[in-house]
Amino acid sequence: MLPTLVFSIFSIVLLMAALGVVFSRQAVHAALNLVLAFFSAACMWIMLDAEFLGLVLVLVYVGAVMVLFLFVLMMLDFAKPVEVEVNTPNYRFRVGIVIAAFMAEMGILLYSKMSSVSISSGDALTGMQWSVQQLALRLFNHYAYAFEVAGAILLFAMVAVIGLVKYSDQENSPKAPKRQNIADQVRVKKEDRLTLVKSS
Amino acid sequence: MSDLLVVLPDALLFGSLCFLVLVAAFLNSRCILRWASIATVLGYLWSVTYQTHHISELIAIGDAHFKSLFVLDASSLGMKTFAGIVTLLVIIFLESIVFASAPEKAKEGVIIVLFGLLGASIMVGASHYLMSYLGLELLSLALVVLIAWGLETEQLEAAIKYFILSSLASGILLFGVSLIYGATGHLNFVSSALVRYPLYNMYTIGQILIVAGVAFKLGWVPFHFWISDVYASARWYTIVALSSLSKIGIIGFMMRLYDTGVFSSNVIASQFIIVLSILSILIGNILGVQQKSLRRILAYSSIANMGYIGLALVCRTGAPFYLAIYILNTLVMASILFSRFGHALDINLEDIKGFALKHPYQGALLTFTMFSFAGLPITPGFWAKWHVFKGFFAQYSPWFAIFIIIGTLVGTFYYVRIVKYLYEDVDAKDTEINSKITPAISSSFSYGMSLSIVVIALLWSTVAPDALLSWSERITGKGTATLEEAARLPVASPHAVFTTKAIPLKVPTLQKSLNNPLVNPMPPVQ
Amino acid sequence: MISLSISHFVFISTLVFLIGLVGFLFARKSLVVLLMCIELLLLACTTNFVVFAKKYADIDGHLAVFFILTVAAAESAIGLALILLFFRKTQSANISAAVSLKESV
Amino acid sequence: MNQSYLLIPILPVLGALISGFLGRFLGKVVSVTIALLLMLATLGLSVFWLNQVNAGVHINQDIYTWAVFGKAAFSVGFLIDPLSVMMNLIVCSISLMVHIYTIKYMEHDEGFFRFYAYISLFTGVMLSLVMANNFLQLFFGWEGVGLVSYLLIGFWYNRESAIYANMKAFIVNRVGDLGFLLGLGLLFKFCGTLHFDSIIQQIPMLASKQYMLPFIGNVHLISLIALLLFIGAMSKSAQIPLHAWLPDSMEGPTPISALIHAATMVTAGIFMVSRFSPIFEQSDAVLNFMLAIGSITAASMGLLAIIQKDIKRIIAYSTLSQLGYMTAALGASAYKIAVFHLLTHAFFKALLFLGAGAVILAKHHEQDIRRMGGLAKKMPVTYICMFLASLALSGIAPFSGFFSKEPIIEAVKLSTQPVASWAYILLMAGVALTPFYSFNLIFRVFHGEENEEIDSHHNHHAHDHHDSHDAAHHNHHPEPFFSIKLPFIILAVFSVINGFWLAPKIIYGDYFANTLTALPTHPAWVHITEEFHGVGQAIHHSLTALATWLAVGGIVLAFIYTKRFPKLAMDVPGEKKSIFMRWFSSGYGFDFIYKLLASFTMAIACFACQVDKWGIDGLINVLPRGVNAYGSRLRQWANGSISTYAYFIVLGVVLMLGYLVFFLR
Amino acid sequence: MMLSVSIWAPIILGALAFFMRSRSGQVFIMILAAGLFATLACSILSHFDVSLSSHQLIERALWIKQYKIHYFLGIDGISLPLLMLNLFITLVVLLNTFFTIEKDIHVFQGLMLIMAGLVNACFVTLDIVLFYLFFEAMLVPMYLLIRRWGGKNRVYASYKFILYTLAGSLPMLVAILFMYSVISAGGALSANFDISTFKEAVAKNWFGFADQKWLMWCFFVAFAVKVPMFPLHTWLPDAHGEAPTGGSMVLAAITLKIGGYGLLRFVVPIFPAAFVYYQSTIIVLSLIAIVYVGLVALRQTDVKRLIAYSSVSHMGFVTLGIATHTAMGIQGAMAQMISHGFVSAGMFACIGALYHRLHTRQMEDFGGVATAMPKLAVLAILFAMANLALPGTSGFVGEFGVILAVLESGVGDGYALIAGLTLIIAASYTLLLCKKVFWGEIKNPILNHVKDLSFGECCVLLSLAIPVLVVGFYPASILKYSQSSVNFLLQGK
Repeated sequence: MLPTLVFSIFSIVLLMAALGVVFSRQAVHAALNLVLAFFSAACMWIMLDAEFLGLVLVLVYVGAVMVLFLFVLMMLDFAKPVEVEVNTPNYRFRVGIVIAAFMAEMGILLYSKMSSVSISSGDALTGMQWSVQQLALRLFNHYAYAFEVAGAILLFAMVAVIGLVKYSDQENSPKAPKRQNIADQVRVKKEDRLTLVKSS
Repeated sequence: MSDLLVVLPDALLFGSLCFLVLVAAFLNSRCILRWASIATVLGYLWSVTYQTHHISELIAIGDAHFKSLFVLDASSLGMKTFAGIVTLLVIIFLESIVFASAPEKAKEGVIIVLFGLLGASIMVGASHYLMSYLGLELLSLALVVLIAWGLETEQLEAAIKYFILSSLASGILLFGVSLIYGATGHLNFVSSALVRYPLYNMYTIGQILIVAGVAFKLGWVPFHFWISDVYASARWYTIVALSSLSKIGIIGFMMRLYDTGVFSSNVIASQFIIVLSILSILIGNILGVQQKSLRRILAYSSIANMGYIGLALVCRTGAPFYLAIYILNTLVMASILFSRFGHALDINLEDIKGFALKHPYQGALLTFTMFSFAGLPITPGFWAKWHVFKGFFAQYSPWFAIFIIIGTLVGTFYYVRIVKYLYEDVDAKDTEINSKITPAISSSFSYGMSLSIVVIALLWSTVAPDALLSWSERITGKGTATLEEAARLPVASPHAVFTTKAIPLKVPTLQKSLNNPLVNPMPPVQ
Repeated sequence: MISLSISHFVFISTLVFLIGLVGFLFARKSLVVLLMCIELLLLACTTNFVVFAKKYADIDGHLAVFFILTVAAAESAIGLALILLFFRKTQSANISAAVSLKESV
Repeated sequence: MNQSYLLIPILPVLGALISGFLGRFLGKVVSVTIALLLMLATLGLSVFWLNQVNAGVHINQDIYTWAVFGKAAFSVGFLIDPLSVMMNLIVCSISLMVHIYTIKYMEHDEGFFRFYAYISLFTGVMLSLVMANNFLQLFFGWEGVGLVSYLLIGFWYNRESAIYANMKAFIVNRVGDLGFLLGLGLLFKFCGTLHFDSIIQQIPMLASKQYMLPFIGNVHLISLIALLLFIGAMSKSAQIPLHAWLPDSMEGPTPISALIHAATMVTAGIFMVSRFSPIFEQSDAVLNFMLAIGSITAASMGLLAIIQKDIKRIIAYSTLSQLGYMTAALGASAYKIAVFHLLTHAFFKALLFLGAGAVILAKHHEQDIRRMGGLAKKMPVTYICMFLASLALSGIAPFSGFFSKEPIIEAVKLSTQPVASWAYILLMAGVALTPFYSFNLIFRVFHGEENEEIDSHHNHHAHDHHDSHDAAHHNHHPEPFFSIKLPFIILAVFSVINGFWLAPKIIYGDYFANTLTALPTHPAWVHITEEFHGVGQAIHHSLTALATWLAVGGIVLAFIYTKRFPKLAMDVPGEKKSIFMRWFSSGYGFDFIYKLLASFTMAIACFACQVDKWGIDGLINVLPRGVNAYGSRLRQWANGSISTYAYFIVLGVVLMLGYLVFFLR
Repeated sequence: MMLSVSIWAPIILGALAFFMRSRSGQVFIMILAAGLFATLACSILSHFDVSLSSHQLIERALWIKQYKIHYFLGIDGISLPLLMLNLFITLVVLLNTFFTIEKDIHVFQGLMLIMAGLVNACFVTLDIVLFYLFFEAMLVPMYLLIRRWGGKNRVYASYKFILYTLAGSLPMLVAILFMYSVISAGGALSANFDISTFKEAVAKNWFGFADQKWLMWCFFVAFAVKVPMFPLHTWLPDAHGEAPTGGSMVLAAITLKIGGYGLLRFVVPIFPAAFVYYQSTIIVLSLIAIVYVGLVALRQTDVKRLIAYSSVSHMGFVTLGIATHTAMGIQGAMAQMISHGFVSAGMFACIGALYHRLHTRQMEDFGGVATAMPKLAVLAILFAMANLALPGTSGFVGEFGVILAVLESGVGDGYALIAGLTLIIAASYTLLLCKKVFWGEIKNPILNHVKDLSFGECCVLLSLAIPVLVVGFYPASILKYSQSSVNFLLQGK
């Protein structure tokens, strides 16, 4: 009874927040909605005996990644009004159809034959030592190789981002040495250099 | 220590990468970076060779420690060699470009490519969905960065497009993986395939979603849109990497799925791959005709060629062979175009007017390549198509041939159109357009060397495709024995087709297989 | 009151996945929102893994979540960097700004 | 000497090669001398072989195997028998005459050597035709003479009318050749060979067979074969309705009209039917058909000759008419007589043509008889010879024509074929017409006042080709030339003596005893032979014959006609004629029908052309067009928007899942 | 060894020719080619045993192990005359290039020699895949020839040529693969791509009759496009019309023959039953080609297109002859192929000489050529006469043989009547051509100044004219080679 109630609440919050991510007009709102979605998802995970993962999600993801998002959002210039993409009604209609079809197909396929394993708290996992230790043992023994690869990905992300932004910086920052851009010089029009002011 | 030998190539690569990152950070010497990275790839290749020679001992060690994450066998090692060689070519190509165009800030580009190699290397060896996913992501992200590497607006836009769409596709693939996990309770290929009574619908959806993700990465229609835009804006070395390294990784992954029995010739996923492949051949070529830009033509050619590779995957024969020849062709075209046009983005058909008359040798080479793309004999492209058709029609209905033939014809048209422009007389008014032709780097030694290696490989695979073929067969595992193997399968065996008096019009294999899973939920796996 | 089962969780995660997809399709947003939609997709996947780990009492599902989170973080970093660079070039981070590469005239 | 007959066709061809390719280097005198010597040699050989045949030699020899198709071997071989040596002699002698005559006639033509080459070549080909021992070689010669005829009609290839006429001649001949080829093919199909003697041996087998024709039903195989072969003969020998090429062929130089279109080539059809008389004998239907066609041609073409103004066309129509007589004779199973008429006709008709040529030359290439007159004094030899020839043509008693024509009429009269009586009436009408037009010509050209209004302006548009040479032609009267007179005299002598000299041997004698035979059921000829009691008797008998009186009547009528209407009206361009006259003067409208057929064919061709362009090619172009159109539509989707691309990705997934739902549910 | 030389020596020589920019170098190549071809022809002829029906001078080696593709060469009576024809025509065309090609003679000669090598290869390979390789590879030099030296509409023509032919041959590839998969699955035969293996497999009923039927069509279409047969002929007028003179000569004289040769080498022996089953269909298509395409030719105003359509019409006799499925018909078809090789090459050479001088191909621009260029006219009329199948020229032999074969084989005498209509139709369009081009008065003022054929051009045309007459008067000289092979072909063993 209680799990069902909790599940309902969190799932509704999760879905609402997800919709909020997609449909909110301001990107910052979207980010905040995403935080909410992550949070409620974390709660649902905890319901599924994944307490540690839930915590990691909130701490690492909400705490670090989402902050990064917000940080970037702040760097972007949102003074300009958000241009509204012209999504023609025709397009919306088609998208609607596709989405509806997707939903229907998933529903038909997944729920027509899916065996329903009931989840009453903790029953399925009683036989196991369900702990962070277990997780760690598995991760550093069996999945050590994958762990290294994950490390490689992070290293790569670091190198890539630094590389990209560094060179980009060199070009655009005022501290970079001045360069002569002949193409720009040629492209100069008289309006750029000369302003005629009519005295009345 | 002997544990490390099992993962020697990847470990070596990753270790050197860490070292290279430090080099790049602290030593501002491109020369060291270049030779270090070439040495890295050579070391990687050496370690793969080492593993090949000691495969039996290594398997014994590997079984104890890394069993479920990756496999060591001829297939994975072969694909790794393949990826290594290709990377070497890409690096030589990239570095020759750096020489030619000094402002290019691609010092770390080499590192990115090596990360890509690492991703591909992980993918082709993986026998675990998570490993595959990690490899795939590493590879995709490396490509994203490579695409963006020119740092012009066009490249950034293309990188963003590719990044977002690729993440979407990865998401779809990952959802598929999660469903397979949900259906079987295993993330290892073999274990998940061995589950006798999985939740069948969920399992199938998972497979389909994986196919969709792969389709995006390979650029099968209708997941192909990114390719055209990316090819239209990316640097040439990126294009080469996109059409070689990334394809090797994905195809290695697919081959592994087939080898481990997750997919087999008669599951629904195979039917989808066939349909998508044929769509790619048809629509890729049809759209290729529409293009005026050589870069986009190359893009659609890639789409169409991936269609043929899809057929090769399904019948489990010669995908590496086809891929190798496709890569050779692409390399030749890219390097010649680059040598003449540099980084220009809008290389139109009009611009190569009279190209072969001015540069007869490059023109002849380009002509050869075009005919090879088109699959006309006597070119390696013919053997590639031949091999695919041979495997495919041994198992599937010849009625598919109608679509494939139409697609091939349409493709031939636009390849031949390029040849047409190559040999067109240049009018006086066209000289202005042709001024875009500036000899960029044809004199560069490394460029010349890599091009001549490629040309030798092309000619060699024309005259004696034997070696390449047997290599491909070894890698593909079950190789050309598909017929015998298929004969063991209960339904939709080729004999069902062959023994019928007439070939019915209704694509028999497709329908039979579709009904099949209900009767026999899982294909038998040894 | 019905008792909770696996299918409920899968249902919710599928819906989240769907909403993520919807986010890609209705493109009137900032590119950053698309990154968030990617996060939604990954969230759906991770939720699935957690659910099925519960179902099979298999810890591998939980490990998958770890790796996916890592990858997602790396992805976000690179994506945000790209968007930032793009913004610097074009003074816009909207999807509608990223349509200069196209075939149709 | 056993193989020397081979030289008969080879020598003229050699002459052709010499004058054609080496003529310019050797010069006129040398090359003409060579050509004449070769012709003379050929004639000598022909005479030699005539003697051999008379001595009982019969040669049927294959020279070499032409080709082996599957099991069937075709060879080139020669047959020496009375018929072939006789034909040889005709061809050689007429050809020699024409060779001699041409020396002067074509003296100033720039195509002099070409002309010599052509006539020598023609002689060779014609000789190989008549000496053939199988159908293949016959067909070789058959088409070969057609080729030379084509080249000679178009000899002055700058003239539009000439090149139109030669094309017409060739194509009309081809229609007949199709029939001939099919007949030949059927013979091959059932006999397995094309050799004459083997086929003739198998005639009983052929005669017993029925052949199923679609829409018609069973017919006698041999009738069908005979009919098809006769169609070939019809075109070659210019029988109605395939005759219309012959009058047009007068566009060629006059000597070849004499050689080809009067004496030899056009009689190839008659020769061929005679050669295969055993086949034709088996089919009464075809015999009747021949009788009808021959007699109709004889009468109707004679009628047309009356209204002709062109001297050569008059003679051409006369030739048509005489060919009709021969065909009628064939229809009456009187093969010997047909061949004999062929012989006599060759000489006097060649003479007429050569004479006409002399007249034309004298009148500066004027061919219209209305512009002529009074030439008798200037050209007495020509006049006399042509007069004699006309008498012969008209069938007046001691001259050769009488001995060949009279038996034809008799034979038709005696024939038991159903249409024989009608044919007889028509032929009698022809008998009256022949002298009328012949003497109409003679009187108008040689008698009366000399028409001096020979304007050069008229020449211009008619034969401007020759204007450049007219300067050299200031001598209006070519008679002084020996080379012109000699053939006249020789031919005239033969036109006179051929009849009473040869008729007893050929028609009534046993010259053709084993060669040309008729079945006992067709006894006309036997009756004639029975009624013959010597030449004198025949001439005596002629005084009471209806035909003779008709002929004399024709001459008298012609005399009166020319006296009464000395000047025929010139054609006025805008003049209205009655429909009947137009129909009549257009040669019964056959040309109109030909043109109609031609334009019908061209219309079909035009339609075919459109079908090819829009139908077949258009259908095939549908694929590239469709690909292009479809591609440009598909291309619209690549609009650069991430959401569109994402849409397609999702769509792809949805479609795949939909497929699953559909089949997996 | 000789056969290998006949393939590779021209190709090597062709590659060499690309470097000969000077006229003397080109002449050197020409002389070298002449010497080579003459030696080849002599040695092959002297080693060829006419009485044998099987393949001779066999060379066989495994080429690609995985596919069991052999480098398998051999020659028999069907391929020998065609091989000789190719050697001969190539030489003539090489000589002709000096008079008709204005730019890049060395490249043209090089491509021509390569083409010759590939065509030779087509005629001597006995491995189906090897044949297919050369069959397709031939498209490339020909494409380049049309593309580079063609007329105004060359782009369209060259596309059409290459795509049409490719479209035709791809089904054959599929059929080959399908058949091979069955053969290799069967296991009783040693699976390879030898023609004899395929033949044996079909003879042993490994394929149902329904399968045989569609497989037959797959093979048939590939060659029908090449021949070309009626509904698939529309590439030919464009390709012939736009190709340079040498290209047209080779196209008409040689490449069309590969179609006929392919029918004889593959379709008839491998699928005898299916072929006979569809005999009447093929006959009807051939007859349509003969009559209908002949009519189309009648309306052409472009001289080269007219000749091209007449080629289609004449090649109709080849397919008709083969379709009779009798020794006589096939011999007739052989004769027709050889003859058409000389005649069409001759006609194209004549028109080429004219085009080179007047730069037009429209009939209305000609007229009176006989006055201006008598030597050309003599030879052209000879070829025209051969074109309308005048006895005594080679054109007659084939048509005569085929028409008689149609009657003899009993497939229907009405077919012979329709085929015979060509006597009239061919005469009509050929004479129309003669009338408009060679006879008449000079209308085009340029014609007043043109020179007649040079000595070299005379040599070109004479070297084509003499075989026309020789074959016309003594066809047995050529037919004797094919006789035993054709009999062997039909006995089915």
